[in-house]
Amino acid sequence: MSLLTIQDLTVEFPTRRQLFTAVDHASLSVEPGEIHGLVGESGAGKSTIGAAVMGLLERPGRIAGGQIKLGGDQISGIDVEAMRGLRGKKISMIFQDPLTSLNPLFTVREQLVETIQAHLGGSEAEANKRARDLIDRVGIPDPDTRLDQYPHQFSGGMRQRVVIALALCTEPDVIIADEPTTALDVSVQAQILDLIKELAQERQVGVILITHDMGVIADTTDRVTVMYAGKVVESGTTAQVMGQPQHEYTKSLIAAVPRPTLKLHRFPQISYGGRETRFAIEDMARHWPKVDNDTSKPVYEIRNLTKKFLQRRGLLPWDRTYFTAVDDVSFDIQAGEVFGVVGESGSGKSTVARMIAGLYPVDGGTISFQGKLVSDLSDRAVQDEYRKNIQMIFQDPYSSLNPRMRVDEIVAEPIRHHKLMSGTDIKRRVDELLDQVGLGHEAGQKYPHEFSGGQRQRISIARALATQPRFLICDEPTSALDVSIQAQILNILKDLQEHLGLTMLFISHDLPVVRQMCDRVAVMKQGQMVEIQETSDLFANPQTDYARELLRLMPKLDDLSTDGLGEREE
Amino acid sequence: MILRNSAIGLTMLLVGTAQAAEFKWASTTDPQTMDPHAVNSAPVLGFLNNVYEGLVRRGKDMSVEPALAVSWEPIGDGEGWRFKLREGVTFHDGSSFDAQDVLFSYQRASGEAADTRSWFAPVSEVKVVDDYTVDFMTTTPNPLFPSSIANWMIMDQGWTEANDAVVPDKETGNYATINANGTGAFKVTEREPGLKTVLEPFGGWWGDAEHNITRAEFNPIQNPATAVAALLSGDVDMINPVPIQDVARLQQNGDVNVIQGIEARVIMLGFSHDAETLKYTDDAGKPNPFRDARVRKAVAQAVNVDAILATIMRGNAEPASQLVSPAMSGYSGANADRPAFDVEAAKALLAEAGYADGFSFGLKCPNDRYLNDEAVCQAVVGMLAQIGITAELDAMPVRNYWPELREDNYDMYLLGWSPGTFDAEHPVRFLVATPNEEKKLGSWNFGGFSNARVDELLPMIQSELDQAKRQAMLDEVAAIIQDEQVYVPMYVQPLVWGTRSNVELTQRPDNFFLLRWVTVN
Amino acid sequence: MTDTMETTKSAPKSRLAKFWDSDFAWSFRHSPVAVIASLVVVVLVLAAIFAPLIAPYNPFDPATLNLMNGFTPPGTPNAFTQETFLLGTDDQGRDVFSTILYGLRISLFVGVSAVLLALIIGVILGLIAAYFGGWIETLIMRIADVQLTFPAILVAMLIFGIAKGITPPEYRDEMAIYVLIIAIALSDWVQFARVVRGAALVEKNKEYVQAARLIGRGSFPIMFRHILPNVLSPVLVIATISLALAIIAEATLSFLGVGAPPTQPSLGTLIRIGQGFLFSGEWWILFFPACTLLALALSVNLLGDWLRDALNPKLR
Amino acid sequence: MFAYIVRRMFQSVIVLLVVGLVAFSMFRFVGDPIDNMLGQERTQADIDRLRTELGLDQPFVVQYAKFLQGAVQGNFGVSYRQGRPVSTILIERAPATLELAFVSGFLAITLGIALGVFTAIRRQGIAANVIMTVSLIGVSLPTFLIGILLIYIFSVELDLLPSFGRGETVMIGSWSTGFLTASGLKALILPAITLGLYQMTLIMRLVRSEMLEVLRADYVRFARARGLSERVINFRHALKNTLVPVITITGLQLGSIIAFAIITETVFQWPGVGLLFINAIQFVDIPVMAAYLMLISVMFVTINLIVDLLYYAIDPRLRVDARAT
Repeated sequence: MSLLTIQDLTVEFPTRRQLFTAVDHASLSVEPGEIHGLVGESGAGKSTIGAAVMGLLERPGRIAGGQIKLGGDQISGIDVEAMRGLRGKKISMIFQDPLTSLNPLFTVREQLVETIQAHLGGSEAEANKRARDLIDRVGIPDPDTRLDQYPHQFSGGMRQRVVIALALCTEPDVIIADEPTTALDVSVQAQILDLIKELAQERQVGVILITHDMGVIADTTDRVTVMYAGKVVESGTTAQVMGQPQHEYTKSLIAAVPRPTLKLHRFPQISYGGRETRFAIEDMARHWPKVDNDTSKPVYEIRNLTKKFLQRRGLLPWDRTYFTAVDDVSFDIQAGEVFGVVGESGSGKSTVARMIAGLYPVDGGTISFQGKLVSDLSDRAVQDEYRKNIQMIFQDPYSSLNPRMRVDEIVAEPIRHHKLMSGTDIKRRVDELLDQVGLGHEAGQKYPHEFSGGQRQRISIARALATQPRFLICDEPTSALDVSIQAQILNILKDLQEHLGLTMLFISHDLPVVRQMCDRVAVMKQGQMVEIQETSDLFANPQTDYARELLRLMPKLDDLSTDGLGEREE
Repeated sequence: MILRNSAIGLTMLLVGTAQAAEFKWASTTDPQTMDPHAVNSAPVLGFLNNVYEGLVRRGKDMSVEPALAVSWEPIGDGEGWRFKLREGVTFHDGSSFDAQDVLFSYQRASGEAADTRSWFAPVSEVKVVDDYTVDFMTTTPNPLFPSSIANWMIMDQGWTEANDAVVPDKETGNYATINANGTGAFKVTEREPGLKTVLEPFGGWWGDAEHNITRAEFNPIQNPATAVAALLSGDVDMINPVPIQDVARLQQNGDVNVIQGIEARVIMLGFSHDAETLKYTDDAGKPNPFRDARVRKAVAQAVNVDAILATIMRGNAEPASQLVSPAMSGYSGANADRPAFDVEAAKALLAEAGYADGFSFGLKCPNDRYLNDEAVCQAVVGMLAQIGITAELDAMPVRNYWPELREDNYDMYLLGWSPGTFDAEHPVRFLVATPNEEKKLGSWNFGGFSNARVDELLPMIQSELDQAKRQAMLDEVAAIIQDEQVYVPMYVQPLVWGTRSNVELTQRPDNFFLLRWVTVN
Repeated sequence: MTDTMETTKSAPKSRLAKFWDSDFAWSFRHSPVAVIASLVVVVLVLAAIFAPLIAPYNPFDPATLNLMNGFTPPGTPNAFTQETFLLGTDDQGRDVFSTILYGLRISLFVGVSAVLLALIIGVILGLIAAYFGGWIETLIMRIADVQLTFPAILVAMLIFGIAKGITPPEYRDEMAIYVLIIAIALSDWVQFARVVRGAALVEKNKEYVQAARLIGRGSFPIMFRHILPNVLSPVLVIATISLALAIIAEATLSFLGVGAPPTQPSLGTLIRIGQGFLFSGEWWILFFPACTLLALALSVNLLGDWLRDALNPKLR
Repeated sequence: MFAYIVRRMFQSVIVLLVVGLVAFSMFRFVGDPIDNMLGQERTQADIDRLRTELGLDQPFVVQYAKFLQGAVQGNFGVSYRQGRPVSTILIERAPATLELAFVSGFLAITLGIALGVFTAIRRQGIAANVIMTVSLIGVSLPTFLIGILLIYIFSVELDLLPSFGRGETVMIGSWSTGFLTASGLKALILPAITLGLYQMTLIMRLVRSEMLEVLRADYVRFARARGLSERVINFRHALKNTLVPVITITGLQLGSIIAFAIITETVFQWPGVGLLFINAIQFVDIPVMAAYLMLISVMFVTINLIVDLLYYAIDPRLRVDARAT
């Protein structure tokens, strides 16, 4: 008999306008020691199921139908006290962001002990001992000192281990892990997933692993349930669902996943639920100033680039300590190419991008663009000219658009600032840009919050193209997007490079994506550029251990269905 | 640990004890010093009259009576005055009183640093005849001299020198600022400036006590409402003053009495006489109408004093026709009636003076100096509006007020004057005489009024020994002042004290509160 | 919140409808406290604006005053003049009702302008401090400290003094009100600065600011065009609350003798005058102005409370 | 950390100097002390003489320099009004104000936090909303009026509590305390309420809104997910996090209590520095005003500093990198 069974679960959120059904007659079950993947794009209702099981639905959400059984006995709709008894004892949960899910003002020990005693009672000493064992078990070195530290003193991965320890405090039967690794680096992500696997095996815990990441699903789960718009569209063993997806949605989803092994020309646009929006690259190319990318000399020559950040401001100069974010980095970018920079968080890749964009002053070294030195921010004239030619697409589509500005104002701002056009022309230009990125010019009348993440990223692109730049910086442009949306955006970027001859700097932590996008790739580690290679060569035979390690850790996705992927480039 | 009692502490202790001969009173201002020569102001002199004594003192009816001097007579025909001193008088510290103390006190009180030295302007020399006789020689015959020194208090030479307080010091203070050693009926046993001052009867006093107080405590209370509350709730036995508007209510209250009298202070409107032009409002820069006596008269007739007294003063004050109240010596009975309230006549006068369609000007007024001063000024503004001249009222705290007046920043202003000598000559000297630094004349004549005849009469008045002649001259001056309407006297400020009903005391027109006349039943 | 902000700008036709439909308006409609409070405020504000039309007398015109009308109790005829006044008269024979209306006018004027002034100063300094940081920030925040050191009363008194010193005599009487405004504003701007600085520190690291800088926009366009609109909602809340405080402060100041001129009394001045008659039985001189002030301040405060919650997206 | 303190100290000193300078530049506008020091029979000569003696004829910068000279040696000059060293007067008066401020501050904080937490947890409840509304009445009337009304009700009508003053005080060394006598404590009640009411309301509202924020934080959800009881979540996890931001504002509030005391002390004739200051203004007692301002500034600056340091004590995150904000 399965540990946890969910039957015809329906969860509703009555809002004052209409009744929103977040989960619609969903059913699934978890066996001991099994990791059950729950996959779907944002808004599919996967997290809601988790919350429903925990009895932690945010008001005014409510279970409208179906039932949840834990080891045979009904737990849906039982009273608060009883539920609290189960929570943490029989079922526990791991949240996405380890930073925010630990109370910053309490030591790890305090948080563990209080949880243990809340459920098992027992003496302080016992609780402490158990706490120590747990910390040890989840693989945190030197438990005794670490126990008395505060969350902020742990790295992201370590924090997540603490969270897991907390979840394990009382030997639960079921653990619900809601995007447990999304906030983490690839390497750490792998370790955490392994840990969860081990624990599931070792303690025969049933795990529901909620994620949007096909890689995670493929590598970690035994069974998988695919959700779309609150409904379960497909369910089965991971191998079967990933290998021979039956449902159209699952197919489109899988097809959209970038593969590390093969490079596609374009991602297949299998539309599902009319989510595909066209991108009129041809019209755009028509009015685009012809550029001749002479490959003789590079667009960018970057030499000995260095950036230091003040870490501790002391009273006296020698009392201050700096942290070197970018350490003597040199490279060229050829006209018309897509130059990728990969690395884990804190490797300095974004800092490089921001220095090139002129957002950070350089502390050392030079940047020259088309032969002109642009790293001197005080030179107004040069800067103005330079800024016309470069643009940037940011990672977070939610914070990269000013929520208080109307979309057409946002897109028009660069044009207005550089005084490229006047009045009616601007309006015309903005409308056509919005049409071309596939939003339609009426979108100009709206505000950012009225759009989805993918649409917002299109707005960013429209803004970026407004000045018809030569060079585009993409800083993790898709890492906040669902795979299908990611596929669309990546296609757009490919188009831009191909048809408009744009040169791109492409920052990402996601190797498969880099594989799809970039001609050459630089690997960064702790502020240094350890390796620069043609993309294919890097993936074929990396030169440095670090690169090798990164490649090893990235999800293989070999057994993912490959039908409908269309034209390949190798 | 020393245990200290303050007002409330006592009421607690005293509940039930039949013979409640302890007494607490409150007033708005704390006497800023205990030094009788340092500051010449009513709160200080009034308070110190309980502690120190002069050669002469004023009785319940303001009449001059013997104190440390038993008798005095003129020397020759006005060369000066001879004082016979009381024997066997001792100071609070036990040392005895004699002529040397008088001489010393004269030197101290007439010195550079003393605020009281104007009292001794007429004195040319002081001679000690013997231990108990002192002669005061005056430059000119000075009939009023004895009464003019009623507030001049005698200090003990030995004590003062021992504590090196020989020179009064109002800037940095000295021993005598916080401590006192007089011959009076009460001695200061505790002094916390600004908080409280405790007095106890002086056993060795020469006089026979009319009071039954064993201990008296004084607390300043600024906020009138709080003071009234304190009286009503029995936290204090006496407050001075009672806000005019609360008189009626307090009178109805069985636990408290309201004691009313007429103060020596006359409240009046002053004008700028010497300014060529108006200084305020849109008419600023236009010729100054108040130079014309008819305009000043018009103002006098436009102000309905009776209405002010009926409402703002709640019938607690008397109208005034001169710069002194009838209670003062030298008051001119001949000029007793003030110009009648008559809007039409006033308008006529304005028209005659060429201001038929009025003008506007600035009226300056203090808001924390006299009883309801601000309200009175407002009322005046309203009344003047009736005859078509619009006053812009600028009411301010007295700390800003005097400087404003001194810098002539006014077209019209409010002034209250109480003659220190209780004689009609006093205001003439300070308010009417042409300002003259070295002669120390007209030092409060801000408006710069000047009249040759008055200036001529003043010295004669000061030196005339014959009461009749003197009064005649005073009458003439009073007449001039009225014809010229130099000021517009409105009313005599009332004295309103509140006491618990079991307290009997005597109220003197100079607003001095003397403990030696207090009985607590 | 976002909804309202946006609807106020979007297509005028649908604007009202859209606003009415927004969560903001909805939560307002469903909060009786907010509705009542805002009704009271609206009524009082209208009363103040149209005082000259509503008020039976003009208390600011001394020519119309009859001293003999002084202390007439509400609704009963005066002993001398037989005149009757709805809410009675004060010591000058001014009709209390009319005086309240006119006083309300002054109080509101002082309150609103003071808050606006404080808001402008605070917001600008706060933004600058947050955006430039470094010594500029330190300087501004230390100035704020100095500011906090001075009790509002003292600031007011000093400014009064200075103004007296520098303004030519003929303008002194108009001055009083503006001095009040400046004084209150100067003692109030700090909290605006602090809040704006806090919020701006968060906003300035958002990517849309980076984007603007990338385009090459200058510091001030970014500060005011981009950051400012995004930090306004907390400012709005504070503004409401401190409007109430400003009106109270004006009352307190006049208690300490630096208020509006007695010939043109504000609510505060009325209360100051009235409290003198607390024991003397003329309760109405204090009671009615006090009630008006209470009603006004209370409603404004309640609105502020409601706004605080309504503007907080997390509390939706 | 150390560097930070040093820097703050340095800045604080500058703040103090500026306060002083501003103050002195303004004193002459407050009024003219002379008239309060001379009687009605003074002459222009007396006035000029006194003015020179007091050095009032010199530019304010010079006066300020003189003041500082003395101040560094703890000598704040002599009060024009009382003719006694200002330092003595301040020492006499300080206890009264400090005790009053302490009591009302204590009331404000304890009640403020308690009610704030309550209204936050029971956000929808009727009781909470009633408290929210009623507490507003306290801030919707001017302090002086509240004071006078309290006096009217409790001392005049009911005759329960004294209408003014401090009651019986006991000297402990140079510190006069009202805590040790019945009358002293009774005398404290009304002023403390008058002074504390406003602050209490403010703190309560602050705590409430902060608490509401915290209750929506992830770690609170996670705490729920771990099956901790509501009590533990509210009073252990939420409250502690709430207090971090509350501390700053509260600190500043306590500072402003001292400033607000001016009004309360005037109404209740409370013999503290506030009353002293009002008198000083009334009589343009420049040395006292200057000293008072310095005192207040020092107090504010120290409170600011303490508040910042408290931050470190409470929030471990700050202990690592000490960054001035």
